[in-house]
Amino acid sequence: MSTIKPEEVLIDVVLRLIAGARHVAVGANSPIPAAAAFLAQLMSPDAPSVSLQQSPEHNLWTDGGRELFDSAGQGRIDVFFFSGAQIDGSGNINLNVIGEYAHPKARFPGAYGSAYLYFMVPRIILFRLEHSRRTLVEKVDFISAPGVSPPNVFRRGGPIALVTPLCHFGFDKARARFRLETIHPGHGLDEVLDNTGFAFDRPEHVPETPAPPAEMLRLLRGTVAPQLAAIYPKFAETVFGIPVAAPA
Amino acid sequence: MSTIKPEEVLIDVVLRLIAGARHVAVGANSPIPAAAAFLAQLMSPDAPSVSLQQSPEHNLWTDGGRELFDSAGQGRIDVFFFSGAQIDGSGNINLNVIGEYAHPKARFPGAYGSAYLYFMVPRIILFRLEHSRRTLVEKVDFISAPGVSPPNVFRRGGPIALVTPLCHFGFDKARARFRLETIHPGHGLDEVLDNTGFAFDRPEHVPETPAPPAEMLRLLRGTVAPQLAAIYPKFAETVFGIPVAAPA
Amino acid sequence: MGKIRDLDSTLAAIADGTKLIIPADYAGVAMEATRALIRRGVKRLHLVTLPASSLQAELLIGAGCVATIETSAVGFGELGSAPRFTRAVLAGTVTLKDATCPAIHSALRAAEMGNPFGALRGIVGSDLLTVRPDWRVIDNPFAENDPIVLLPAIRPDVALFHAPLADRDGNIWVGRRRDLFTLAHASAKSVVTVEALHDGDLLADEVMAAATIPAFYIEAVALAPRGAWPLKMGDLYGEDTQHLLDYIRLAQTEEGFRRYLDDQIFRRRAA
Amino acid sequence: MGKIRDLDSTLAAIADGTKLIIPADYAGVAMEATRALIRRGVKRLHLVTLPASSLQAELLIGAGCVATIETSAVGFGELGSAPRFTRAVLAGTVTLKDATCPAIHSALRAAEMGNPFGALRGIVGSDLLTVRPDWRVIDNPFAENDPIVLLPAIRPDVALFHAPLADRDGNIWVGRRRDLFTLAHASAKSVVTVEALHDGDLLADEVMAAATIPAFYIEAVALAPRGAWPLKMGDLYGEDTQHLLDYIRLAQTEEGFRRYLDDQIFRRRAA
Repeated sequence: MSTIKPEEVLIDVVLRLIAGARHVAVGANSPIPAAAAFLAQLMSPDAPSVSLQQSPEHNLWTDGGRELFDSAGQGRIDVFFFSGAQIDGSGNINLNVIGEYAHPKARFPGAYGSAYLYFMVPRIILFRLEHSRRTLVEKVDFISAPGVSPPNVFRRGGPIALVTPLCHFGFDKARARFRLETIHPGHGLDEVLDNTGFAFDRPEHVPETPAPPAEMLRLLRGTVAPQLAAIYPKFAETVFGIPVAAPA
Repeated sequence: MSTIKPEEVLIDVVLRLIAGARHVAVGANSPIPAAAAFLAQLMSPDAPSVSLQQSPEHNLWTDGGRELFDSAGQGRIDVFFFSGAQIDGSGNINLNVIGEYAHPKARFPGAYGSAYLYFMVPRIILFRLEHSRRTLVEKVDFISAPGVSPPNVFRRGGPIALVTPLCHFGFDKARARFRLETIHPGHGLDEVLDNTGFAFDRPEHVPETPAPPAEMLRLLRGTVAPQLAAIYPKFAETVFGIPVAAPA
Repeated sequence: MGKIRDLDSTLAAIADGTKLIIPADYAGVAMEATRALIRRGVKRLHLVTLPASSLQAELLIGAGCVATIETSAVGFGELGSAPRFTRAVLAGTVTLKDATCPAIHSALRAAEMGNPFGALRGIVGSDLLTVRPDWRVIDNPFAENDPIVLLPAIRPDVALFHAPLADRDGNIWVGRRRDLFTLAHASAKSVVTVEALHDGDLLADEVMAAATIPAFYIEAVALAPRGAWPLKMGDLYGEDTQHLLDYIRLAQTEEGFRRYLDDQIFRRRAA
Repeated sequence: MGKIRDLDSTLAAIADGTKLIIPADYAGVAMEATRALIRRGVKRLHLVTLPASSLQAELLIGAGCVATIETSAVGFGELGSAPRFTRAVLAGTVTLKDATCPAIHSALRAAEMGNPFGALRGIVGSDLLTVRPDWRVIDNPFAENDPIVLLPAIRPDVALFHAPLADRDGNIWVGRRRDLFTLAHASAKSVVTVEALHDGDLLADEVMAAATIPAFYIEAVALAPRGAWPLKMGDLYGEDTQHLLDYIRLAQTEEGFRRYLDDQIFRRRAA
């Protein structure tokens, strides 16, 4: 078994977080969630339905792009994923701008479906491949989607976890705070504290994230990686060394 | 040419009322409008699109039953047809009950799409095959759809005519009153007055409804009647003597 | 347990008191399933029609299966009115929620989107508003003095319909009968009868997939060839008009209706 | 005049200042048509994306064709951000109406139904509400103390998209790309490019009809084989990832972007 890549650890964490889901939906630009969802289909006795927004060939949607949002509104989607240019300690995510909105310092693609799905899907898993004080901040510059809502606001879901290359945070909705669950092998608490811009809860002793089991790595590298290459060519090239193909 | 049937006169009146339409939609249970619409396709230089709600084989809808209502909401439907258990002098139609709603004396199938389409389609043509004081009344017992609306109510259409076996009324929206346009051959003003329960306007001399042209009758009986038989078997049997077929 | 089951197991999701939605005749009516429900003696249904019905609502009402019906019309079009529906409304033995077709579409689309209400133009000035106190008129917040109707979302427990094809996974091909997508999306569960089973995966073929409801909306499917009879089924078979005319004649009396049930529903099972 | 025309005639409906709606990459993007619009030098478009866009919005913005863009995102997913879009927003040379995907779907469905607004759960507490004063929060009239967002209907002048097939009458087969129905319904006119022409009537075949937009929504159609290139087209061809990576690299500077336009759009025409 060659060296375990950080992305593989993250995929394994996500795989455990989606256990038992009936329907896992994956948005655009989410190769790590997609890999975990494909693995869950291979490894779970009750294989979840998996829908990829980006890829008609790998989704169950037959009523257009709106069907993802409609299904979430109907309560049929159990898991979805988001990242954020910034994620703050209250679970707010920012996919829009850094700085003042009217005169921003940086601009990102946009909110996508976050301002809706973040409310409607029970298990939202946040992931951020850059774990730094720049990305994990005290307070986001722009709330694309809020981490928690007042009790009168209709909300059936929200963030349950934040996964980074350093660690796995859980999210406590009642306290509107993250809690450090595990630290990935090769990293330590001081590194997490140094690189996290928001305050978070933690147990006295923070366990290490378990290494991905050999069977999981075998399926990921052998079966799932080529599936991913068709949808996320750049990711598959970087992580699994699969060359970007010329168009058909 | 055999005797002209009353239904054929009505079909000819409707044919003239739909001249120039881009899209004629026909609801359930509307053989006379359907016949006129099919004829318009054969006889008009700019053949209108024709959609039959009842018959997927004779319609253009590919987005379900809602597409008729959506298209009307989009302003794409120029002509639609309604009848009514009662029609009153203000253009109100009643498709629901006779008597008190809570304890009705008679009950009809229901309002269908009238309470919406009556507002949204520019040219609504009313037809009623029983011209009597029972059906054409001073005031309907139940307004399924109102003939006119206050100026602040969004409305882009409404009734333009009422066609019966005796005559053709136009409708004056500003006065919310019918106006007698023509009387069909073989009938007279006194008969219309005796059998109409509502007051209406009329010119000093009321013209006779022109007889259907021979070419119209030829196409109706030769080409359109068999088309109708597949959709309105009872009507085609009664009017054109086409026997009701056993199911395929 | 797989999704392809026998008819009675498929209909198990429809319990007494279920809020059940059914499609219009043009969209695929599960008549064989309806006869099975009447044989089983289902009670107190809250029946919703998208948007109108003929024989299906009529038989369920006549057989005493329905407590409430929400519909824009029940009737046989040019063949005549629905005698048992008419009688039940006049006698007050069924609670009727009168609607208009696009209101039912809008209320179901609201449920499809997870919204608490749908909006609809028109209706203002119709007496439907007086008999439907659950419909509200609000002032359009984007204009001045512009009344518009809001309709509470309709969220059925179960949708029941008949379709041309299912595959072994329970994916359902419906063709142009797009109303069936709305039914399946808006309802918690869908139970389906089909003309035939399709070998292979309906979602794997781009042409078939375009008109296929994915299995994750579907609770159970039963094979029922000619399952819409005596109603029509798209381009597969026509309506049995003579049967409907005979029915309408018989059902003018309670006794005639009972004879129809015995002949067409209870005895057919025994045979 | 028939509906099948050459590309420039087909695009005549898109004038300066048109409110133009375009689909997401998965639904069929009319890239060949977009290059023709840039060659023609269309100006002041109000561009709406259902719900997001990549190269199409990026090129139109970079080439100076767009005054306003309403979108839930413009970017190349995992390949990177959209350099000209980003630059234009930072420089304030384009007016951006930030949205979220289901809000655009809801606002278009409202237009599809002839409603003045659509509703949507969520959003409350998002700063999108502060930057979109045209979105309103009302109290759900069917509940107590239940805020919900209303969105004004989006009624584009023209929808522009790429589809697999058209027949001679202008009926368009879109397969699973059901968003294209919403675009065509919500927009006053639709102009379309297609991979191929279909012999026969798409509406006459029940299987094809189920995924066919009827011609009465369609203004004009042009044949454009591989018309979505370098974006993907469903199961027909994949995205040209290398081309997009090269584009993103070039478009980091205004000068590189101009070189791309010259090479790929202006010169390609001359050749």
